[in-house]
Amino acid sequence: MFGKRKVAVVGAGMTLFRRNLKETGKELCWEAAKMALDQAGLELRDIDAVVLGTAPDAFDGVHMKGEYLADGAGARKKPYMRVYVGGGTGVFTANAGWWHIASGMFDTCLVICEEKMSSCFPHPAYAFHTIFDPIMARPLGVTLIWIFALEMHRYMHVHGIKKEEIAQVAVKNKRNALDHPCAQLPAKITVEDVLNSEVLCWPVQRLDISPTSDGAAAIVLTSEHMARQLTDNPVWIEGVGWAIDSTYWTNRDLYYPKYVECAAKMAYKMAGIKNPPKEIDVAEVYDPFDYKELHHMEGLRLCKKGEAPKLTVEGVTERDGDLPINPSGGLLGVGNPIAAAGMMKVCEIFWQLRGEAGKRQVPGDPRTGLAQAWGDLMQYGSVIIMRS
Amino acid sequence: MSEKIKEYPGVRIKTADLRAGLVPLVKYKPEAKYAWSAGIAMSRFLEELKNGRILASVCKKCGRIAVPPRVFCEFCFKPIDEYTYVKDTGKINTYSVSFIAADASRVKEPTIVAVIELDGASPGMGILHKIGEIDWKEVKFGMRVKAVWKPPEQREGAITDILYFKPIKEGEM
Amino acid sequence: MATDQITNPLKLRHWFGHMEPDYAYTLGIAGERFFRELKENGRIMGAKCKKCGKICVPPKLYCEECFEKIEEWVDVGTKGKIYTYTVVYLDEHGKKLEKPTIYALIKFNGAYGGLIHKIGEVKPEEVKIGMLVEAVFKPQTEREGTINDIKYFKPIK
Amino acid sequence: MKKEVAIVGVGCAGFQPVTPELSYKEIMFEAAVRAYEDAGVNPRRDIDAFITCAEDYWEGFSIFDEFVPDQLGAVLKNLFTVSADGLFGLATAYMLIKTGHFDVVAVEAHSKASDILTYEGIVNFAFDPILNRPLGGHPYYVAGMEMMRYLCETGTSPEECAQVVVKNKRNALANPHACYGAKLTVEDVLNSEIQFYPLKKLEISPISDGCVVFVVASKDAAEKLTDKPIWVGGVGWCTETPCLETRDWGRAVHTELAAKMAYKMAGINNPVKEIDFAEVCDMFAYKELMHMEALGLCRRGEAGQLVKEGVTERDGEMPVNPSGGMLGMGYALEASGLQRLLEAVLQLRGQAGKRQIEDIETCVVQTWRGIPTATSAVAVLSG
Repeated sequence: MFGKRKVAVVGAGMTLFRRNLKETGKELCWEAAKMALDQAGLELRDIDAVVLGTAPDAFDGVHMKGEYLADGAGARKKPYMRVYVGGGTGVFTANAGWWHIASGMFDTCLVICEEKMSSCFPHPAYAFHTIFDPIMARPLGVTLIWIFALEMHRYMHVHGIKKEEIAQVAVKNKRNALDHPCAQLPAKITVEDVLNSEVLCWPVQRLDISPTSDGAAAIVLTSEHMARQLTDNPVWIEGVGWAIDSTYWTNRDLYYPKYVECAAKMAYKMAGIKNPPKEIDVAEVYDPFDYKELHHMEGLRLCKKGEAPKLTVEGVTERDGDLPINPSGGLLGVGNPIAAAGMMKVCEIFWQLRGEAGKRQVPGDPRTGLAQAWGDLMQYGSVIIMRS
Repeated sequence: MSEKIKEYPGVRIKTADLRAGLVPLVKYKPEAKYAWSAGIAMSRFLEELKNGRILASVCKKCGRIAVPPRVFCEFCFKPIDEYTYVKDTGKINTYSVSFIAADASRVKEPTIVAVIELDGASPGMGILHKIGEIDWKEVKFGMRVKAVWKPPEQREGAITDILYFKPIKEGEM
Repeated sequence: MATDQITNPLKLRHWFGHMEPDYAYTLGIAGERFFRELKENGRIMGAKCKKCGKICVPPKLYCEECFEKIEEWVDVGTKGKIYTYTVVYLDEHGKKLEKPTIYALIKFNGAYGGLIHKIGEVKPEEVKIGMLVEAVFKPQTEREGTINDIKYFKPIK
Repeated sequence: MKKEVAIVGVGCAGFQPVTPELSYKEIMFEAAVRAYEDAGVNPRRDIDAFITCAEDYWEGFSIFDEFVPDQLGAVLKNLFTVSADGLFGLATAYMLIKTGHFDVVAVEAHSKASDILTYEGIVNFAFDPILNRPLGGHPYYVAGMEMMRYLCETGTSPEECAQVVVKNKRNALANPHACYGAKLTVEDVLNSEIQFYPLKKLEISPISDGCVVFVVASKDAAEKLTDKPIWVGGVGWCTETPCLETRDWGRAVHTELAAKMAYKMAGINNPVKEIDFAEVCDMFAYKELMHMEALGLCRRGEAGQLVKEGVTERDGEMPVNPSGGMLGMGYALEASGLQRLLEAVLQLRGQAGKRQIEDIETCVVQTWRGIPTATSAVAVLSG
């Protein structure tokens, strides 16, 4: 009923991702936002609306932290909204930016994601305890790694996947991160290093997981006519999708992320994509644990169920492979300031599609890219599809 | 990266400096305490745990017997029809073995955690709990297990009224 | 909206718990310098935006309005004016205080913003908007580089 | 007024000071069932997106939306959280529908404030951890300071503020959703305990539990679903600044800007003439006056006088908070805005029972996110 509007990404920026950064959350927001604006050739006064994404208040340690961060996010006296879907927030915030413009309500929108996990003392792991049901789960002393290990183990069991296949993801992503100037944990490691690393919660080992981090990332979105004025090579947001599964995660089969499939279907439909493995040239898939990259590739229908490990071992997902996955280095390599990590993936696709990814550039002039994030109690998928 | 970008902002703090107290910090302990109303379904569930029974909810439309119980069927979006009990036995759907505590420190004895599909509930209806009385290397997918309850006088109407689930040996039950 | 309700109030359960984590906040790039000046030199600093010229108290790394980085810092003095205030009769748990506390926003000459702080050495009924006040610092040896290095502001006689 | 997006269903559970008989899931389910029934929709089939408006520390969980999809009928559908008041959820639903990709959107916000044992501690936790929080104290000192500045700048009197309490609590007596109705006099209010001078006990909204769910639809969908759509003519929202030091304490700049946006969208040029009644945030009595002025319902400094003259009574020329406001219905955390919106919709539909105002077409709804924020949202509705 309304004319559908095109939405462009015209600038991106990010801070270093590190275990501890000196900046306050507000200052991190400002640094990333300022860079994105500079890249877009815009000033704050040109911005009509601001959208912020940030994960639990229990990390930064401020109730209603969206409100607290507002001035750093450039929201002073502007329409400003915070969206929040756990770990899926980073990519979802870009989706929220999309509807600010696509609705015809605004022509320019600054989209920022921030996380300062180091404020949580003595360890950010404490905050994760608070994401569980207080009656059914918290009394058991549940930790985040417990439940991801349950999911990983189920996934391995159903498909008969070996740990050495999964470890290949950590090797690839940490190596890719060597080329990322913001990366927290870039490294040249081997499958043996992963298999020999400390067992945290079998089958999860130290090198299977991403770190906790501080950081921020931002993009600038505009309407089509603004984008044409600002740049010769805008990147268009062509599809957005998101979906949530039931709270009762022990009532579902964890071997397959159905919710990611639902989110992807929504985005593919909007973008007119019928054959994802053929039509997606580069993908940033959420990888807080190495198995999640594989799990999500399957949910995104970039391959068949159970097939992702094989593709990874064969090198298909390397930067120069047929289906490059996480050329940035992902969360395993670049770091995982939750919401900012998802936004980093959106930034990476922007840079890849513009041919500006430098040493990380995937060959072959990629035209269509996808970023995805995952969150909540193994129940949230958010997807964005961009085209140059 | 734009190759145009020369430098990325962010001032790193070294962990050693933090530990040595060289970084000025403001410390704070928030007051955030709650008394969550358990509500209709979970109040009943907790009460029944005290009696050594596991309560589930039944939706007659889709035929699903769900645990923990809820007042609605989330798929049919209607109130549930009745409550029922499920058995305190079941099989391991998936498991993991934790060598670290909540604060990420190492523990001596690993904790075995599992999703246990309970007998009498619809297929795939599991709960999260611990597994005991077995070496972690012996645990298998699909293994049959049974709840080990606290003595009745020590129960308080909590999920921890079940201490853990233990393997059912051949011939038992 | 269940088909049944619990009708015995004694059977209604509450589950007790809390949000556990504690916090340690960095002061930030601007904050570290602001509080160092407060602690070491007993000075209240503002940050001057080169674009709009506003002197922001407390100082920020960036101008809230122009979004430019701020690099020039100026001393705004320790004397200011009460912009607004209140007399609080309840403590942080909502219990009656024995002696009320006065909170105020103090603005400094020529500066934008100000400081939220307590007012001391005055009776509640004597406080007025526009009243001139000055910062009363803790002795230097007791200062820790926090906002409480200022004990309170007191009226200038 | 634009007729592009409409409210087609509303459901409410509450409001009560405590609700020990229901979990947050159950209270949400109750409101959702009512809203879907009212709209005639099946959430499993007909709703394209679900928005829940919540903040973690109000709930006592991190990532609250984990616990939401089941009771709203949103399993494996596209639900998400807007970390703000429910009126921001309405604004988001408006945007989603205007993209052309969504037809029916559900908006939910609730309060289980009675589950919180340390309300003040949680509000304090929203303060800047470096600059403000170390000062300690009861967080409502901010309201005391703001009221002081507002009275000083506008010349509004304490009696005029007290009159707001008298009016709203009396209006609440006629509202079955309100739990804090009372027949009071101005003297009762003025003689109540001074807590944050000049703010008094009876001028502060007590907390309440409840949930409101709205079903919002595009024009085409709305016309299929109902013959009495309530049109959302405009929405606006704004954050002035989170910094206590650099905000304007004498006026609600955030509401002024949000109203400007909403009025422009709705084509309202003269709110005094074009708006028939208003539901605004009165978390503290003086806030109603401040917000009336910010919404352009009167000139600055004039609101107190209007209240005193009875203009804002239910039978006055510009009724404000016929529901009883938050003073009458309780402060329902992020559901406060939807509490206001509920009354607006019931009034415009002619379903407000004893409280029904005659001859109304257009109203404005406003919410403020409470202490320590300077953020608000505004919506303009018409029947």
